Amino acid sequence: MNEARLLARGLAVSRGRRQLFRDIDIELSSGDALHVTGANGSGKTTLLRILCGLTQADSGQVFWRGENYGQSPEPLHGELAYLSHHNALYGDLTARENLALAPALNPTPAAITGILNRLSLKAQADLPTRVLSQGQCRRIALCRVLLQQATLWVLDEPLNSLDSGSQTLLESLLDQHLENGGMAVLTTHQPLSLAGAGQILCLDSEVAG
Amino acid sequence: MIEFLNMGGYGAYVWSAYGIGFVVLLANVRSARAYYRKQLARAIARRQDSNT
Amino acid sequence: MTTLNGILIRQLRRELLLAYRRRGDALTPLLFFIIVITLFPLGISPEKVLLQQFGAGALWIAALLASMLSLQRLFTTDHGNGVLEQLLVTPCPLSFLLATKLMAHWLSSGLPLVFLSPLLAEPFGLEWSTYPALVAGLLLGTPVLLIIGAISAALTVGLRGGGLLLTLLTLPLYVPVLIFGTGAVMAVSRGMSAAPHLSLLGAMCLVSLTFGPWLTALALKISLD
Amino acid sequence: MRIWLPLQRLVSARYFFEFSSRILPWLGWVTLLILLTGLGWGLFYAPTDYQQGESYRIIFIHVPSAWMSMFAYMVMAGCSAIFLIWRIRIMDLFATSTAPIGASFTLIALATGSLWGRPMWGTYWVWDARLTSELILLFLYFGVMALRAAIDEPRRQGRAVALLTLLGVVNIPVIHFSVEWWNTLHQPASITKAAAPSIHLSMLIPLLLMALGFTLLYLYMALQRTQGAIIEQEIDSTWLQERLSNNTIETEGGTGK
Repeated sequence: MNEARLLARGLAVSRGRRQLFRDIDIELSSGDALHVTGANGSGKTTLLRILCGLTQADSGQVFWRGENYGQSPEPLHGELAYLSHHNALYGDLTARENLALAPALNPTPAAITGILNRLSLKAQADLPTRVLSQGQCRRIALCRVLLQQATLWVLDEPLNSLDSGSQTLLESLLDQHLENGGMAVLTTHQPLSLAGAGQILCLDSEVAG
Repeated sequence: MIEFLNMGGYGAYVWSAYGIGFVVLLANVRSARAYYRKQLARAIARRQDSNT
Repeated sequence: MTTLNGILIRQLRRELLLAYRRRGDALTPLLFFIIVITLFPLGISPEKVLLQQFGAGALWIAALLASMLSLQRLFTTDHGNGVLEQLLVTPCPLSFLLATKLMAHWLSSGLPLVFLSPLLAEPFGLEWSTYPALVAGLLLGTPVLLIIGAISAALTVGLRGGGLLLTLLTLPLYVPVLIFGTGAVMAVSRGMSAAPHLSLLGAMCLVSLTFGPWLTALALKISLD
Repeated sequence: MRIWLPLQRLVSARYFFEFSSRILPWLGWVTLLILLTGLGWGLFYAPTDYQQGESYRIIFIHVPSAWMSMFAYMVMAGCSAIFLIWRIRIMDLFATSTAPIGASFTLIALATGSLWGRPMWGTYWVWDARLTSELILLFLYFGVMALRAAIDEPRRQGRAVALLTLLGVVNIPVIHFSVEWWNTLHQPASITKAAAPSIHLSMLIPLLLMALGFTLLYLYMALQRTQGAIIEQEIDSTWLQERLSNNTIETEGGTGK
């Protein structure tokens, strides 16, 4: 199994006649983080979805561990944690139930309690998530990402509706993830201070490609 | 001629059947060609704008 | 990291837990089923001899409409909260996940119809002898209705006015199931055997079960592209 | 499985445009000629039917349009399959153009069918197997057109409608069989199956002429509409601009009926 590397060559996407971006090359190996910036509508989410194998670029290839996963992303999905704008939580289920029955992970109850405490959600653990605030729901979604123990994190605006305390907590979690060999691609509007030297990719049209 | 139009008493049905058929098909032909000409006009207008 | 059937079992538990938490929702199609059935005698006639004529048809039309009503619940919540996207990102093939989801949905919305219908057949003057044909027909027919509906629901997920569009897409495809389902009951009430109708329904059920989840997955991938 | 040849897609759009611009005018005239001869033959020349008198002449429009309603759906399904598998953009455009035409033929078949039935059966609508299947086919057309209208993003629209069309085409034989079977079960004795008179040569020829005429007319209308769609889609492409500059495109786009 060759070592974990995410590669993208010459990615280009256009919506209708408007070209979002072209000739995007990405190279991430373990310990690297890529911070994608750009104005609203510059295609950040589309790029992330392409990297997750959720959608196809108009041209260009994507490789995970040397394998092109454009057509069959299953191998990547085994090692991917994707956080989109939605938190993927059921309002009727409690935080604990949402994490216990989430599609891609099989955590032990102790792990769930541990992670919920770590993100200071102890009091909210057994409440239906519909009564919780956006910030709390976002943190539950972050718990899911952590529980997945995935090699590659793809986070779309992870800091959305998070207070400053949670923001610093996320930064330390990210640092820790990168230290033990993980990789991350994320988009944020607020500045993010990471320990390692993160790569920056700006998608604004006059700069891109 | 009258005999022919009368269609042995079934004139009303025969001619309304062909009438409906003719009207619907003509509408289709015209709408197809109108759509074609409309796009052509837009394309030509677009070309003139880009030239000037 | 997580075995395939581990994911599927958890998916089934989650769907059933959700259905249980939302059991009020599961009741609405059943109440709808009962209300629609009572409309037929009011609208047509309460006389027994007539009731026996259109009783089977009324039951089947009500079952068909009730199962279509519950289709809207299938993907809209999961699309809204982003769980559908998460399903696309699991290592497990989407069609397996959807097969589990459809089975859970059938258990909560299709199966109750099958058990409820004999209780309501009696007021329609249908003799006891027709009940097995009615129940067998519904048992084989409701999965077909569900799968045709699931594919259309997947195609229309996230569209404005999706509910009405869903009915327009599914109803024409429901005609064969309605004809053979009603035919089975009417055959028995005329003393003939319902075997041909049930075998045709069975064939449709098998075809739907084999290709349904894969087609629904394809439709979802198109919609969420 | 997917052949991803952008060049192939681009070329086929341009080649298709050249091809149809050339044949459209001829197609228009040939269609008109065939339709006029078929119509003339059927209405004037074909002998009166001993059983139904003159009203049988409606078959020269009813049978070809019923046949076309099915043929158009099959062509649409073929285009959808090719588009889903190989993503050839022209197939999606052609399927889009076919839907309203197929629905129109179905409407004509239904209207002429009920008008033809009126003198014989005394009612405009009779739950006859063929007319009922035709009605359900009309619903399938409306479903396809409604879904296409409901989806705005071009990326999703083509593939979603293609899948629905294929789902429909698979169900058509099942629907026909079940309606046929349902009809024989509830067949009231009075409506004889021999609604269509025994066709002998002098009636068959105009019928086939009309069927051929309708097929060509469908092709003419579909090509014309697809031309418009190509222009709309390729409006900024260089090859189209060149074509416009040396204005070899006749603005008339062929006359035809």
